[in-house]
Amino acid sequence: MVSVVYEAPETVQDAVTLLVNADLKATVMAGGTDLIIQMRDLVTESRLVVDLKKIPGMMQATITEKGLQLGPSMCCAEITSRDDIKALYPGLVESAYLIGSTQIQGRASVGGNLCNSSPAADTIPALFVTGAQCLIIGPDGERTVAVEDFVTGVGQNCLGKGELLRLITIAKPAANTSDAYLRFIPRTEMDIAVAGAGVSVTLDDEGVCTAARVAIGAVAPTALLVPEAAEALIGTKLDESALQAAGQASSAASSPITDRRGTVEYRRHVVGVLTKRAAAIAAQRVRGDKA
Amino acid sequence: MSEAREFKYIGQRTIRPDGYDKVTGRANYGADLSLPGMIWGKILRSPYAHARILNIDTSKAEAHPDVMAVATYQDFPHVSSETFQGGEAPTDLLDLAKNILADDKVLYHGHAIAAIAARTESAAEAALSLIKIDYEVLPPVMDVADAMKPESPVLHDDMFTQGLEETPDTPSNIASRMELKKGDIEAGFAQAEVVVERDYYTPTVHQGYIEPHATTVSIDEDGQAMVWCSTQGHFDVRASTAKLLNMELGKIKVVAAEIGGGFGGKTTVYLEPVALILSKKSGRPVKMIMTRDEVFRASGPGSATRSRVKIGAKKDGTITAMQAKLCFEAGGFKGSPMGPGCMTVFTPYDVENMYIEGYDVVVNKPKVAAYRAPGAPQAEFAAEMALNELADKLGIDPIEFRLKNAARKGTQTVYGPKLKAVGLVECLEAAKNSPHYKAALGENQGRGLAAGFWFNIGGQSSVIINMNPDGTGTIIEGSPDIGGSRASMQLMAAETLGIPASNLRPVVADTEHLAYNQTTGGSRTTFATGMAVIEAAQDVVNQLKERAAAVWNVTSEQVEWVDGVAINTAGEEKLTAAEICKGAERTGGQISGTANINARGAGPSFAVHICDVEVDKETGKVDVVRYTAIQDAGKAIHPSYVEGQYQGGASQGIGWALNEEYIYNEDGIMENAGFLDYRIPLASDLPMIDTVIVEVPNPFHPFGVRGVGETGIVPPLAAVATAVSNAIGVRMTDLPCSPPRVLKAIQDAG
Amino acid sequence: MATVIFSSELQRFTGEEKTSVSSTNYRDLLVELLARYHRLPEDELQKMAVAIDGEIIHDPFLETVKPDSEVHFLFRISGG
Amino acid sequence: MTKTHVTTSINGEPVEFLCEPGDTLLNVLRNELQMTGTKEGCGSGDCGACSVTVDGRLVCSCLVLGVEAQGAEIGTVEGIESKDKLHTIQQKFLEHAALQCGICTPGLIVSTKALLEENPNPTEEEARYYLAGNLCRCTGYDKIIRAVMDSAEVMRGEA
Repeated sequence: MVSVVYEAPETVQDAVTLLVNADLKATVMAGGTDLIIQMRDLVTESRLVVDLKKIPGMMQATITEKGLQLGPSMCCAEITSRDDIKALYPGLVESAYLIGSTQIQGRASVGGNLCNSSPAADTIPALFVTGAQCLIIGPDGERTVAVEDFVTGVGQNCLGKGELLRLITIAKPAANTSDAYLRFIPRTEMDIAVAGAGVSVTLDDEGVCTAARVAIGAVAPTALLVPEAAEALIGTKLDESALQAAGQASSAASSPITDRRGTVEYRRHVVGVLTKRAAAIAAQRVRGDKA
Repeated sequence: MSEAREFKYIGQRTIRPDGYDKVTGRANYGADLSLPGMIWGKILRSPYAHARILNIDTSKAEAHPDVMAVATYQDFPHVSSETFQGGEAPTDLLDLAKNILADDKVLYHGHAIAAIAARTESAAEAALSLIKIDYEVLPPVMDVADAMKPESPVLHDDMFTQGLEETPDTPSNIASRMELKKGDIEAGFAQAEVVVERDYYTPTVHQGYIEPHATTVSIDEDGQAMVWCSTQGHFDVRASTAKLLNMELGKIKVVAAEIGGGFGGKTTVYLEPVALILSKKSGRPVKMIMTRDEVFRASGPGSATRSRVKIGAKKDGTITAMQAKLCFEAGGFKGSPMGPGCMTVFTPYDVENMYIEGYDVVVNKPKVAAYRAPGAPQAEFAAEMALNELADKLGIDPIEFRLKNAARKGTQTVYGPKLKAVGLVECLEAAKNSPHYKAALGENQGRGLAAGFWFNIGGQSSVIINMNPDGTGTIIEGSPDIGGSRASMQLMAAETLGIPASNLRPVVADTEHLAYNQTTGGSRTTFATGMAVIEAAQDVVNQLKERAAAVWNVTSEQVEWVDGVAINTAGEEKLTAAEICKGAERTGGQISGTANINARGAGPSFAVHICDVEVDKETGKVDVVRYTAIQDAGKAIHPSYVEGQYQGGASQGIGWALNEEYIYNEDGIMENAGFLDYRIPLASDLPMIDTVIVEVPNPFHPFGVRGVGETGIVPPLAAVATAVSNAIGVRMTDLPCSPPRVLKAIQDAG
Repeated sequence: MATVIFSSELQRFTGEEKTSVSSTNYRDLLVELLARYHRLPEDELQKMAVAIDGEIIHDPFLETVKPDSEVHFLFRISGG
Repeated sequence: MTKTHVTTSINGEPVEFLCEPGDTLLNVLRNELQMTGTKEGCGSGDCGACSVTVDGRLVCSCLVLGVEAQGAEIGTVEGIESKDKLHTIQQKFLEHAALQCGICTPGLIVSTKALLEENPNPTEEEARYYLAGNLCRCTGYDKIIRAVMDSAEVMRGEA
């Protein structure tokens, strides 16, 4: 007999206890946009579903002097409607906006996207370039990992049994810093990324790039930080040749596969184009902010 | 119909009578009926694209307490190979049976093998894993070109190519070959000064109706069955189901639910006979709904094709010869739209010399079904692409080139008759004069233009109009309304009767309330069922005149019917329809008009589309930035829904041209069986689609109607692909023009 | 005399492109053609639609043919 | 399997139902509550035919569990009209012939209402992107977008 058990604990501790003691396959639910499809495809599998949305703070985001504290289950539609978040991390908000339709954004969350750990997740490269940190709570207490260490493989992450993602924190960006995220899809909406690129840049008063982070998605088993691409940008005025070099570095760093969404050659090429364009947009945002 | 006439009701943009239920959620579609005691059916499908079934063991499933019935091919009464009109196209009964429950072979991934009915949907789904099947897996044949090779694995040991001078004695995947000729093709090419010859490819595509196939059935102790389903033709569902289950037609009532899209894909049966078997065995009503995954894998998509087209012309633009070889994939069983493909490919052109050969070829994909102008989009794509290339080579504007060679009244078609009045020239002139064609293009943009042709059909329609004692009426018709046709029926009846459309309620009746009515397809409904409505309404008018004559004690010839009022030409009196109906009991009883017709004289519809695209040359992504669809409606009964057909056809064609395709892995398993990766156009993908309704009346219809449903999907494939070609400076010959393919074309051109 | 024009498919059996017939209805016309061309397959012909003076008729059983009519046999067309 | 008792509000009316914990809200609406106005086109959030609002937010009901409705406010197509009067959006869909087969219509009407509540004055592009998750295969979206833009104008009191 197949059985599905649903629990919506109201404290983190209760959630952890449920997960630790589960004798069924335990799955954590945020927006459910990936999980419910998996449940439909595996009707013969019994499972415990632990819904985290009733836990205080999971659905909230606050901005302080230090930066953003993002409840991992807050839906993307809520994030994209928050001008204060957008002002600081436009690339992250872009990535949240790109996830599925309006309806999907009404459920899907950044934390869910991260924990589902798909290679093509849009928010993951965007989080990478912001230097986000993940607060994890489990039976052995709390720990914090950098977002680039969170995802470990296709559909895999560093969460152990009983652990859950409690909070995503992102430091306030340095002055004259902005970011951008672009992805490529065949249509204008709805599709899963064929390739994605997030770029964050800091410019000095002369317009010279003093710091940069570049991350790419859907072109390797996990999203990747590409330091070579960042280096190609740092010290330049982000002219065409610097952008081109960053793009080439992203293409070189990628190790994509061929599937129904794209070929190796195509993905490798396009991730370079996206890197170049995202860097230009991020730079324009800094310049625009100054103007 | 000869001269233009003034209409009182026809041509008005009325609100469709069924609309209120549809905007409020009350309308009942295929999956919306539940019955007391109802259980759920689910289908076990093949995990292989090509395999022999060695054994099916259902014993564990049958023993499971949740399971109330199991069905396999063995549950069909003896069926033999017999061709019958089962839906839109002639169907082989044996193939139909084997397609909906496989016998000894599975021919595509997802091919139905067995069905289970259980108390709940999830219990039925879970119980499928209890059925054990032994397979001998065979190599799949996934492309028409491979399937035609002599060394290819053969799907059917008993298939010998038909249509050759002598039928071969070795089996083949080529089910049949056909040939159409006109003039002397060699001589035609000898006269040509410029020739274009190329290969073209179109992929397997799906109609993409948003409503999955669904049915609820029941059967009583006397064997009287009820089938509720989503179909374009409930009378043909009845015919197919009765044949397959060896039942009398009168023992099956089929109710056509509101239908959530079909486009040809709902002209045959998949679930209904299986559900009835399960219902018979369990003694319970049974509901079955396909998942979206099942719809993609196991309903009837549109054929993939490989074509070679050769066209020659003189330097002045006169086309001297047109030649095509068209190879159509049929899926696992014979019966692709190769025939209409051959018949439509060059029909827009009045050319002396033509030679066309077509091949109907089986491959390990789902058996194709009709898809909007079946066969024509694929065939005419190849022809129109070659024509546009030829126009370029000749340095002639593509509209002028077409005008010089356009089919018109009197043109001898390659498939049979000479054309009567048709509107291609008018469509081309409208295109030439459109603001779109004169507008300048921006950077990275390209423009494409293409023409399209579809025959349209007539056929059998049955209509009853019952007049009520207050002068209102009910129009009982048998054509499932897939896009607003009830509004058109209302308008045509109103025009004939001279009473307001809102006083006439159109109803799509089930198979027990009306004589046989052919499936909604072939763009026939407004034409043929409309003709029956007009005839039934005329019957009512005649009776109203007779009743008025009886009241006035004159002959009915002395009564005139004007604007819904009987006028005594021998006196002063008038009687309205309402007054006559109110007194009907005194003049011979209530009044009904009927028409059971086999409509003839269907009028072909031509279209010309113009498309502008913008290409991102770094990624190969194509955006349609402007689109105009011009088409001859004969007469637009309800212009809004005529425009809607043009826009919908254009949109489906744009999807076909840009992103839609079945993607298979090397085992023959479809990898994109969902709306996430089978990418139909979204609201954000398209611009407004401008329309021009050309009206060249069909001389064989009382109001001049042609069909409009199908032609609109024919031109977009070439219009879009030509626009892309012009934007990037490289000829696109294979569809879809997806970003990787476009980028590769750009890169290869260097 | 009405004229019957054969498609290339039928020309395989008739060996000629057209012929004149004295029949004044479809049933007689069929008999006349089958008598004239022994290789014409009757059941195939019965399944075909005809166009008489450009009007396509799927089930021509009861049709009349005028002396100046032009008659074509063609495959029945369906649609989506 | 033990069913869960859920107390919720649908279109402003209190509703209770029993469902299995794995059932989607869509299945509960259609099969338990016989509210079949909400349609299923894909079951995976790709078509929008099952659009409803949960606590005012537009979602696909095929990607919400029935048990999540506990204590929530659900809005479906059945709740769009008031008494016997069509909502402006419904009226405009009819006037513009913005439906052919009509299977996507309930979802589109629910989504359009959500759009215009969030953004009473959308540009055509904003409307198209907001509604990108509502697939329509019949119309090519032209008449739908016209109906949406006209609804917005009327609802703003400008027409």
